[in-house]
Amino acid sequence: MTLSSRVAIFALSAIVAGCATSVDEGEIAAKATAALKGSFRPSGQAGLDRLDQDETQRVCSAVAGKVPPKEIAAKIEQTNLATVRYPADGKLLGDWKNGEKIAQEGRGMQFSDSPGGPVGANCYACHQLSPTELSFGTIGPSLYRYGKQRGNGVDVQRYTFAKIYNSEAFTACSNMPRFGHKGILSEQQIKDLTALLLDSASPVNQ
Amino acid sequence: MINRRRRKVLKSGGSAALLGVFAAAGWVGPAEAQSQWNKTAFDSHGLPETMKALGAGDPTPSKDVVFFQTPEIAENGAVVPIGITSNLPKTESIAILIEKNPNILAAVFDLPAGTEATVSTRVKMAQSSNIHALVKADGRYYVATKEVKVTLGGCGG
Amino acid sequence: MMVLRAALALAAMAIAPALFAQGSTADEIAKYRAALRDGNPAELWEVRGEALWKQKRGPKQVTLGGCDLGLGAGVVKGAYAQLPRYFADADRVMDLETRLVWCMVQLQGYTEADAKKNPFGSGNEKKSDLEALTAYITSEARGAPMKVALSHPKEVEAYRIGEKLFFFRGGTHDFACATCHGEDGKRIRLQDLPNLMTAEGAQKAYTSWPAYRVSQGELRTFEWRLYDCFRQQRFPELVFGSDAAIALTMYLARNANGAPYDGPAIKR
Amino acid sequence: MSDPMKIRASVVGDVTEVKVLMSHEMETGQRKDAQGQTVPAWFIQNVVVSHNGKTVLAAQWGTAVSKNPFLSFKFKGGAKGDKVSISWTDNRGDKRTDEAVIA
Repeated sequence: MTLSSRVAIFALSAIVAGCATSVDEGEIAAKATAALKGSFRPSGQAGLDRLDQDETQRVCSAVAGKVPPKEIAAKIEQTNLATVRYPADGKLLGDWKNGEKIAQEGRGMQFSDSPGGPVGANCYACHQLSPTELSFGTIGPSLYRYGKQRGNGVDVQRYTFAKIYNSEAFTACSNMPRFGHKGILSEQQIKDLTALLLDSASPVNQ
Repeated sequence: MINRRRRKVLKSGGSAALLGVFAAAGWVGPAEAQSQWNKTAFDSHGLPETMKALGAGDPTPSKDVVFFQTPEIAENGAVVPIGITSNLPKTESIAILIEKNPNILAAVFDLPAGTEATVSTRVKMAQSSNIHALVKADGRYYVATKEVKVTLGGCGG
Repeated sequence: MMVLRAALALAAMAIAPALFAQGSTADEIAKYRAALRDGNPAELWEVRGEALWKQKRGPKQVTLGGCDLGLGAGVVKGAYAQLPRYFADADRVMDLETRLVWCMVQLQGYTEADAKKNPFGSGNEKKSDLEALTAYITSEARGAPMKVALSHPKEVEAYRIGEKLFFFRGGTHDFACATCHGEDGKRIRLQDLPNLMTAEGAQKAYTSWPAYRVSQGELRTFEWRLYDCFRQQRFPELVFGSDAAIALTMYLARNANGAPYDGPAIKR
Repeated sequence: MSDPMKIRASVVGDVTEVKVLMSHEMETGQRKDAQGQTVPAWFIQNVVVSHNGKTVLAAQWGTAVSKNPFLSFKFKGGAKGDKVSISWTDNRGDKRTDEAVIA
């Protein structure tokens, strides 16, 4: 992220926050921040630094569940797209069988999780994928037949990898975590998930 | 108070013979003294082995044994409601067997005359499995089977 | 036209299995939940909590009979449906659990640390008195309409802070409360997610806590619900009775106003 | 010490319906604790329900009965005001008896 774009986002975030204000909006926001800081304690792998927001989190909190204005959204997407690191070997598809395991795994990064333990993507919490898994959520769109509908060209592969790596690069204030950017998943795990979505042998595409 | 005293006495004594004495003294009901626990059946693993331990051999499938309040899908395997009714005359007992549990037999209910042939309880299921309702009626064994699927929980665990 | 219709029919057939599976799954889960409602083990906590409320305890060996939950000293009936609220004696907005701790300290002479050392119980060896007391008090509000006031300035402030916190995105996963609870008709895995920004969603969710969680075999309170949501949000640990916990409770309880309180319930 | 059971008994016509909740861990003996140690089995093995001194239900349970067990059944012959007594015994030899009046 360049310094100028950072400044621009910050300015926009101030505008967004200013949209729906009453006189003491700033005071309430300050008190909310103070309440937050005084209400948590570090536990396990989760330190208090997890309450420190980056610009994207700050802007997306300020819009309070609404879609941000177009230019702000574009800015968020642009800065997040710049964070995507594609694999150096150029290979975007891993092993869909591992991908399925990662999609099922809900653990990782919670204060109750052991730091060396498994870290999953928990895709099924929000998406339908393999038709044999009935326990799927609907916060995100169904990804059943994702690859069958889109094909398996290089562009689709790059988009899919990047979407998992940093969802905000394509949809500002998306509900989906930024798995690569925030260091939740490894590059290999993201490759495996890309394969789960695109491999013609994957149950997702049956 | 009574409970505490009774428990102390039972802890120090504990043998079946002693229970008999208490029963005679009217401290415990007659059935308490008689009640036994079929260790062989509860420790059994395979379905045929468990049926054998219960003395059921090869029970006859029956439409007169009916599940009620038993969902096809359980949100959580820790608590799966099971209701069983037998419409067979002279029903003496109802047992619940969960085929894919480490130990198949979950419970046996003995029903004296005057007690209706219907019980409802909740069981744990290790995974999706067939559940067998085994009924002893007029000295013979009957069975009904229902599949119950167990789903995963929510996020994170 | 014929061709188009045939194509549409084919397309419908192709998606039918998935939709069908989803529909019948939801129906069956609904049956499962209905079957559990009769005979809720939460009642075991209610019984224990009532005994604790009436028992002489603590260094001062007095009951909680003099505890004012907002409707006057010792009034239990319906009190939970009007919490959180501002208490002048403490000069603070308090939820039920925080108020119970206050009474244990002020009336029974416990230290604050002692009063809240075990907010969430675990099995037979580590039963929580606070959970049992909460189960009892809430059961005495069953059927009472939710009526949380925003009359004192501190009540208004708590509500507005709670609203801000509801949208606060942070942690490794960018999650806020609103991530899962800001839209209608969504679910996580198979669990329906209430939209807590609507009266209907907040009413349905808030009025069903505390609840016996069959996955844990424990009764859990609303403070626990917040604590565990933040755990899953990948936040650090929410402090029991903290300002953030009370502010969020205020926001959600107030949004639930009008609905009859219906806990303690039973849940997955 | 174990907590009291919650018993409900009500009569309609000549049929008494009994519903009971018991406070018990019902530990399977297969679960491991945080330290990786197996938690020993601890569960109710026998339940006996009696009405006017007569047994109306005798159950044997294994570890698969859920924690904080629930049981419901019906018997004939009970009347309003009669006492129903329920006892359980677990595999450690602990036992508990509670009573309820038929409503």
